[in-house]
Amino acid sequence: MSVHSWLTDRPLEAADVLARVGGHEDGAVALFLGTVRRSNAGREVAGMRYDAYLPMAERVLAAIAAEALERLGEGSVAAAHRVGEVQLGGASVAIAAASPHREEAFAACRYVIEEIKVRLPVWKLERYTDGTQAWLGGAPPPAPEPAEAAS
Amino acid sequence: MSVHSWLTDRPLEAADVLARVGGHEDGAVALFLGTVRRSNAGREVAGMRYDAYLPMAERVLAAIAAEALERLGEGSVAAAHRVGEVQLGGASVAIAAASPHREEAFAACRYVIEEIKVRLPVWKLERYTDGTQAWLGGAPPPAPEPAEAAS
Amino acid sequence: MRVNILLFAHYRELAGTDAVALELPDGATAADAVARLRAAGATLARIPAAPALAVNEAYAPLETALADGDEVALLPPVAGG
Amino acid sequence: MRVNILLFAHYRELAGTDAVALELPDGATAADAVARLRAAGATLARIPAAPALAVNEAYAPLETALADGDEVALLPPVAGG
Repeated sequence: MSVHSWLTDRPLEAADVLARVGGHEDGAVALFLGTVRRSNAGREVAGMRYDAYLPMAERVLAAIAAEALERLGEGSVAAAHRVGEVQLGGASVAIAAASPHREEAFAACRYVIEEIKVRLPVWKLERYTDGTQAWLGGAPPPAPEPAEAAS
Repeated sequence: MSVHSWLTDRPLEAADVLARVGGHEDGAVALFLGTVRRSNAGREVAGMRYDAYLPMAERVLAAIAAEALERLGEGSVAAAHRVGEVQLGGASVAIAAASPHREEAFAACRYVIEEIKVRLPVWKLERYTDGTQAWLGGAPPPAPEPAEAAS
Repeated sequence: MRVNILLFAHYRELAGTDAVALELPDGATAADAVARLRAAGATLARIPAAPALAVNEAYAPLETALADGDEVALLPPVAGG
Repeated sequence: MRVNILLFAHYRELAGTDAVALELPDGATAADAVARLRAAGATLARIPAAPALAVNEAYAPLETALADGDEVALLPPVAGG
């Protein structure tokens, strides 16, 4: 059982998370990569800038990965998210999960990406080929859980 | 849209299938790796030998990958399966799917691995640390589809 | 008491800064901090009256009572992944 | 007519070979080929009477009529992945 999570301003590769999961007790590894794509809502994208509330994002990503591992029961989870500029085709997020069983490995990856989308304090500034840019509308704010609420 | 599939007697890495999927129109890449694990049904595994009915397996894997791509609608799929000896921890199967959307990328990976398990004419000889070995019981034979039946 | 307001993404552009220190009366809530900030300028008023927020790096409701030294982050809808 | 029977995995071990050529009467089906093979030896009889099979590299039912030169593969339960 192991869990790793981090935010980074360096290019992110599948190998970065794959290297941190899997062992001889596991039979299945699932991976998810989110990449910057060319078109969004009809506009041509040149790249993306990810801003984060870094210390909180590190906490939240660690919590999400730990929750995924808890659901997994056995195995390992690694999750990394970019900050800074990501070029077209580059990975903004990389998630890997290893488990003795494939259903659980897929489910863990799904859990992490779905939670990232609603909870991780990260924002993206989409840059278009015409030189304009816009902050992307994101997920509605999560309802604070009692355990998370400040005292 | 692209689809790649192959069987190989060389070590298989995630990068082999990841390199064959994804483009600037895709925002999501999903990967599945099946690896040889240490214990199975209480016995300690040293490795596995995969035998295949090679020309048929190549046809069936190509068909499965093409079906996954068809379901995907847009994007790309790559699927590779090992033959020969695979050491503990080594990958026996690697599947990658890229799509504009993550649900579809995960679903395509799932489709390919589930179909491999019931249709691909491949068998595994499990080798144990005590020197014994056994052919693993597999999936019940698929009911031939009319389109596949020989005339 | 004195709290530090952090601003991100679109809110940061509206504020023209990434952080604002506010002096608030004892017993003030996060909602009071937001109201004070929104009253400080025309573009600041475009920050929603009830934004998502975090107090000391954890999501917290608007009615959270603040303490001296708290860090209150105003969070636009998140867009990770 | 003459057909070529291919054997894999456990069935190959039972047969002690990976291929057997069989001479069959015209009109023979895949089931007939399996029956002929199973009658040829004690360990061969341990191959199921109704195995999964492929004719010319495609899954096919037991009642498939064979033609001269056909390749009939007897397939133990598959175990890929």
